[in-house]
Amino acid sequence: MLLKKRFKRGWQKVKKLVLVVATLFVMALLITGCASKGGNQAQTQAKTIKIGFFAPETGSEAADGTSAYNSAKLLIDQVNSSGGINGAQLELVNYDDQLDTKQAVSIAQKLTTKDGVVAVVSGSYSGPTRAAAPIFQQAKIPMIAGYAVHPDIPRTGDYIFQQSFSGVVEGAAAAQVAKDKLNAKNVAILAINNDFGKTLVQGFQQQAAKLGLKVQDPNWFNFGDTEFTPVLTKIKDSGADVVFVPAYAAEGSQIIRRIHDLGLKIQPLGTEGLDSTTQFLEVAGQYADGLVIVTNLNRDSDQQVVKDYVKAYKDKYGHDPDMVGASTYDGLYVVINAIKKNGATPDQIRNGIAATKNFQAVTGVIQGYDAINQVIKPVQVQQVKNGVFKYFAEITDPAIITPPTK
Amino acid sequence: MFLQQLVNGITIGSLYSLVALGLTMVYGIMRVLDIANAGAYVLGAYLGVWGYTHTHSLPVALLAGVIGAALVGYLFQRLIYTPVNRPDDPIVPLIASIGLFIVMEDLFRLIAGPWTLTFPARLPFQRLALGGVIVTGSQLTILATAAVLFLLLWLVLNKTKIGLGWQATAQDTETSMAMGINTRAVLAFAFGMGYAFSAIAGILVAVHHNAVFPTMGDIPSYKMLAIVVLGGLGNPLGAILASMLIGLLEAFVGGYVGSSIPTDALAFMALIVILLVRPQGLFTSGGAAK
Amino acid sequence: MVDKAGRPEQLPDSLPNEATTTEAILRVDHVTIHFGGLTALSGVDFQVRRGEICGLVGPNGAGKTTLFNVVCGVYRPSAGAVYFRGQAISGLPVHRIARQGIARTFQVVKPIPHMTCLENVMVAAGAHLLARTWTPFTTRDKRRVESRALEALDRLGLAGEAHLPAGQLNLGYLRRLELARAILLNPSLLLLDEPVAGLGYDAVEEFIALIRSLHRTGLTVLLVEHNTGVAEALCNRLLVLDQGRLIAQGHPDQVLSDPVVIEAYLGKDDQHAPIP
Amino acid sequence: MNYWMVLLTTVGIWVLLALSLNIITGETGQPNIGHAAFFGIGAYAAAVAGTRYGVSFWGALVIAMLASAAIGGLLGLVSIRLRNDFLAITTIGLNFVVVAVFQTVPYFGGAMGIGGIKPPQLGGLSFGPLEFAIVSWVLVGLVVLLSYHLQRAWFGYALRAIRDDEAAVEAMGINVRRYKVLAFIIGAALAGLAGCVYAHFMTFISSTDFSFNVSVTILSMVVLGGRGSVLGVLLGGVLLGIAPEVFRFISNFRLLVFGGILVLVMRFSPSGLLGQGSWLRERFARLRGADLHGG
Repeated sequence: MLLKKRFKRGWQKVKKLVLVVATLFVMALLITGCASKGGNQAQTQAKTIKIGFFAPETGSEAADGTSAYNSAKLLIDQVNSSGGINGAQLELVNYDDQLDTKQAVSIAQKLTTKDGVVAVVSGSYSGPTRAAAPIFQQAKIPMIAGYAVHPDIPRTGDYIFQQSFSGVVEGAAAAQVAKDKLNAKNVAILAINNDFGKTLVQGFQQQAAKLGLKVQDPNWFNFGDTEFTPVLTKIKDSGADVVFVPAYAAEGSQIIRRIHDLGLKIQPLGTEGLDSTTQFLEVAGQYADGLVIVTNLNRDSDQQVVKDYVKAYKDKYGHDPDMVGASTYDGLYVVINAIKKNGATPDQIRNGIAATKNFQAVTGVIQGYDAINQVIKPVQVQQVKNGVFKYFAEITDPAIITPPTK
Repeated sequence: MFLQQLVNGITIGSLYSLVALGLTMVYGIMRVLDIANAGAYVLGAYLGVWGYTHTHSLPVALLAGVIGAALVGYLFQRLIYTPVNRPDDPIVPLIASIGLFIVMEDLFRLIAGPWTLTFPARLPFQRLALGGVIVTGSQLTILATAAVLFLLLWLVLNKTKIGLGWQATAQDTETSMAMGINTRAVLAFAFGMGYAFSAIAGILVAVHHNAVFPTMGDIPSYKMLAIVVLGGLGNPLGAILASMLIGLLEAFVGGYVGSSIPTDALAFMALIVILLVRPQGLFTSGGAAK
Repeated sequence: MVDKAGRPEQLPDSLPNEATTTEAILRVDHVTIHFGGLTALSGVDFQVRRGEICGLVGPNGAGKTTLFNVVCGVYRPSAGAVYFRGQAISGLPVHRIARQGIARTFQVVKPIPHMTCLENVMVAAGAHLLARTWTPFTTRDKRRVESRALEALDRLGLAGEAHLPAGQLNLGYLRRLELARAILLNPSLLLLDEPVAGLGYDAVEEFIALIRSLHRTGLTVLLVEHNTGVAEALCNRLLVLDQGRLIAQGHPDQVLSDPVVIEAYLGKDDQHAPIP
Repeated sequence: MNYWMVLLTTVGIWVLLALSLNIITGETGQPNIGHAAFFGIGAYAAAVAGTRYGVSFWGALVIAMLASAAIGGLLGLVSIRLRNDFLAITTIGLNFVVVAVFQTVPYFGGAMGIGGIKPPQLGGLSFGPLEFAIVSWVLVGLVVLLSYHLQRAWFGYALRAIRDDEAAVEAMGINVRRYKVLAFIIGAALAGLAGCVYAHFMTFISSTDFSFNVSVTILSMVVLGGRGSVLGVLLGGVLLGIAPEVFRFISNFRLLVFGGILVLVMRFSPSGLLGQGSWLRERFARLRGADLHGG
């Protein structure tokens, strides 16, 4: 019994010790945390050009965040290894926003006030990007959103650019493809209920109305849903011949699999959300064959810049890049191009980006930016043929690819 | 259409019931709402995929998932839940389980990477089409496995010593201790079995969706709470029936109304309405309410 | 502390002004309770007159505590009703019954462990004085509540332990703490649920003296006790309950020698053995 | 400079939420794991009032408090019928339902959220990060004073007694239901206050800002700090509020550390840093000689 008692008392001591250590550990973190922030201030700024970057590298969307960061890092390393920009090395000041708007705001403040970056690329979703944009606008530091599509982002101000076309443009292009290429007669819609899905459906409906294409009332599903047999059974009975599916890879792959499971004879039409080999193609498997998507990455492109990017990414990270990575890469690519042409101060970069004309990037030829800095570039259309995205078409009609500026 | 939705509903319900049973095994004994149980769901999927890639056999994958999860369940019970469990302060074990769930999820991301792994297992059953109603291979597997597991659980709970020990301890821990039931063994059994059930559900879902990713446990972890409470906490039969109810509800709401209400909000709405009418849940399991 | 009329405000020392009539302060009228199939109480009928110390006795499982809980409002009777000063109270929630002047103690003591004795009693004192919603927010009346609480503690000989956390008291003191909380409700009926269970011999004596002193202030007491010796010493009337039925009532000597009661306690075929 | 102001405001909002939850869960012991619902209701009430009806920040503060207090009262009424585990799940349910309503109902901007919320004006001065930091920490000061006052008032004693033993308190003639509902109303109103400040600070809100893991963070702050101890909850709020910033340099392991802290604290000191009977609190009590009850 005595042993047990001594052990008990010993255990109490251990408990106290652990708590003391934990508290001190937290205190120590506090101090080092502050010190490390101050630390990078002291680095010599002579030769490095700092570009800010934030993406959801942990948390629920870690896959997209990591893919965006990998592409940005790839381009920075490529540029630095080839001597940087007229002698100056590039530094990517990267932060993880965990897809949390509150953290995006403090990251934006830190980038603008403490880290002294000259430009920022957002590799995050619409939420954090919208929260950070006003801060960059106020600080007169140009920010380019890699793949966020919310229409409010470019409307924040003249220092904020949108690298992937707005949901309305992509939706309209999809309607055009459905009408011309897939000669759809009765289109069902199965869309994710968030800003991504809403803007795409809006664009699709507007264009379909112009083309006189019959479109059913949209069915909405939510982020994280995995069961689609109920709603697809409903679509099966609705006699639709094409189903427009604005969704992300996780939900999209389940929709495609259930379409096959239910023996639904329907042509699925997807969007850039599904443009990912690891997250979508591998999961959907052979059921994805025949799927047509509107996106901005043409993997079949004969353009050297596209081939180099796909090869370099696969060599460095072991798997194919996806649209999120390609768009973020282009965002940085446009910034670097602006620095080369126009100089490395925030204003020079802003003007350089705005002045970009017919610039061949990974996600197609960037014809330019409209009055509120939305990108104008053709919409790529890809089709899945035995497990690989293949060129299907390209929408270049200005009436469609020029985004609304109201 | 109605029959197809019925099949869809029951399949969804069967999947929910496996995780719900996992939770019930744990709650029945310790009155702890173990959110980390959904961690076992994801752990099962990862072990399953790991097992499958090496052996290409589904049974081995299932075994790997079950053993791994049961072991983790036992460790959690011994190291965290038993010392932390305070009947008069239920928030403490609940927060501990939330912490464990966060740790597990991030560990999966760190170890297996944030990307989605595929689980291309060939299923024992092929697609069935009976008169317009389509039952896919994976749906059949889920239904079959769930049926087998319900039977197995019924047998274990009613026919084995440890199973009866569980039932006794679930009703009254002090009296069962007094009557010589080795509650430590029953605790280990409850957590082991509970986590194993969730692991099997995880593997079945992974095969059904051909996808394993670190955050696949998010939705189930909280939806199951609604289901388990709906079924009357600690009552295995109640958990199964409640799972079927929610599965059918989702199938018919999803199919007919085409609503955009998130499914977990749907489950919670059903729960709140029912709790207001019957504070002890649908299938009472004793004086849980005032 | 002085109240508005200048008289020192303290506990009622004199008997309440109504004359000690034979009017029943508590009437239990045909109360029946079913728990699922089990009938815990069936058709229990009795009265407690003002100024009495009434003992509710019977073998374990006779339904004493169930009856006690019906009077306190914890259970609602399946049939019949309970009247207090002529008004039916069986439907009221527990706190309304308590507010009417029925105070109770618990068989298993229920202190608030981390709060000091003074605070434990203050909670009860406040309930009575600050019934209106907004006053509990002010700290202005707290002094008045504190003084009433100190008085009650002093009355029960717990003044010394005022600032000790209740969790550190022994059972004897805890029982007295519950009594202190009870009298702060200015009750006219005190319900005691096995108050001396688990107490040592001299503690029982002390407790009985305390109950008697409280009774002298005009309190009517209803006592649940399975130990007939204590009941006999304290009560002037006994009610005997067996399997949910009232089988006898009257003066302790007469009731305890009644063969029906003995049979209930000791079972059928035993010869006359003195009840312990 | 702005960075510190933004950080101060964010932490201020977190502390406000932790203090408001402390009244429900810390003082009265009612488990509430859906507190972000009241945070959201306050934010959306302020956003809708501001964008649709042109109500100023100061007006919106009142509206936000009233709106979340009303729902808080409703949940309080529900809490009376339910015991611990059932109540905990129902609060989680409320959180999911409230987020679903904000996400699907067009009046609340649906999935696009509500943008264009004008920053507050005070005598022509439009609020920037500095003003927001001041406002949020003034509010924190007020709520701390309110919490201490409530703890000192008889109301506080009643709540703490209810936390430990409802049956005993009810037997003393206290209407336990009313005090539980009151606690929910006060806690919800203060969370609505934080919601209004958040809406105007961010200038746009969407339903995902008030999701379930926000509730988990708030509850962890209260439990880590020490339930029932105002100072402890304040400390818990600050520590976990700045944690994402401080732990940024181990960014890849932040969630791991956050989850780990929760498990460790629950395992070794469930009453939190300064809660009832925690190791640190006894040291303070011994140092100051006075018995530190309540505070």
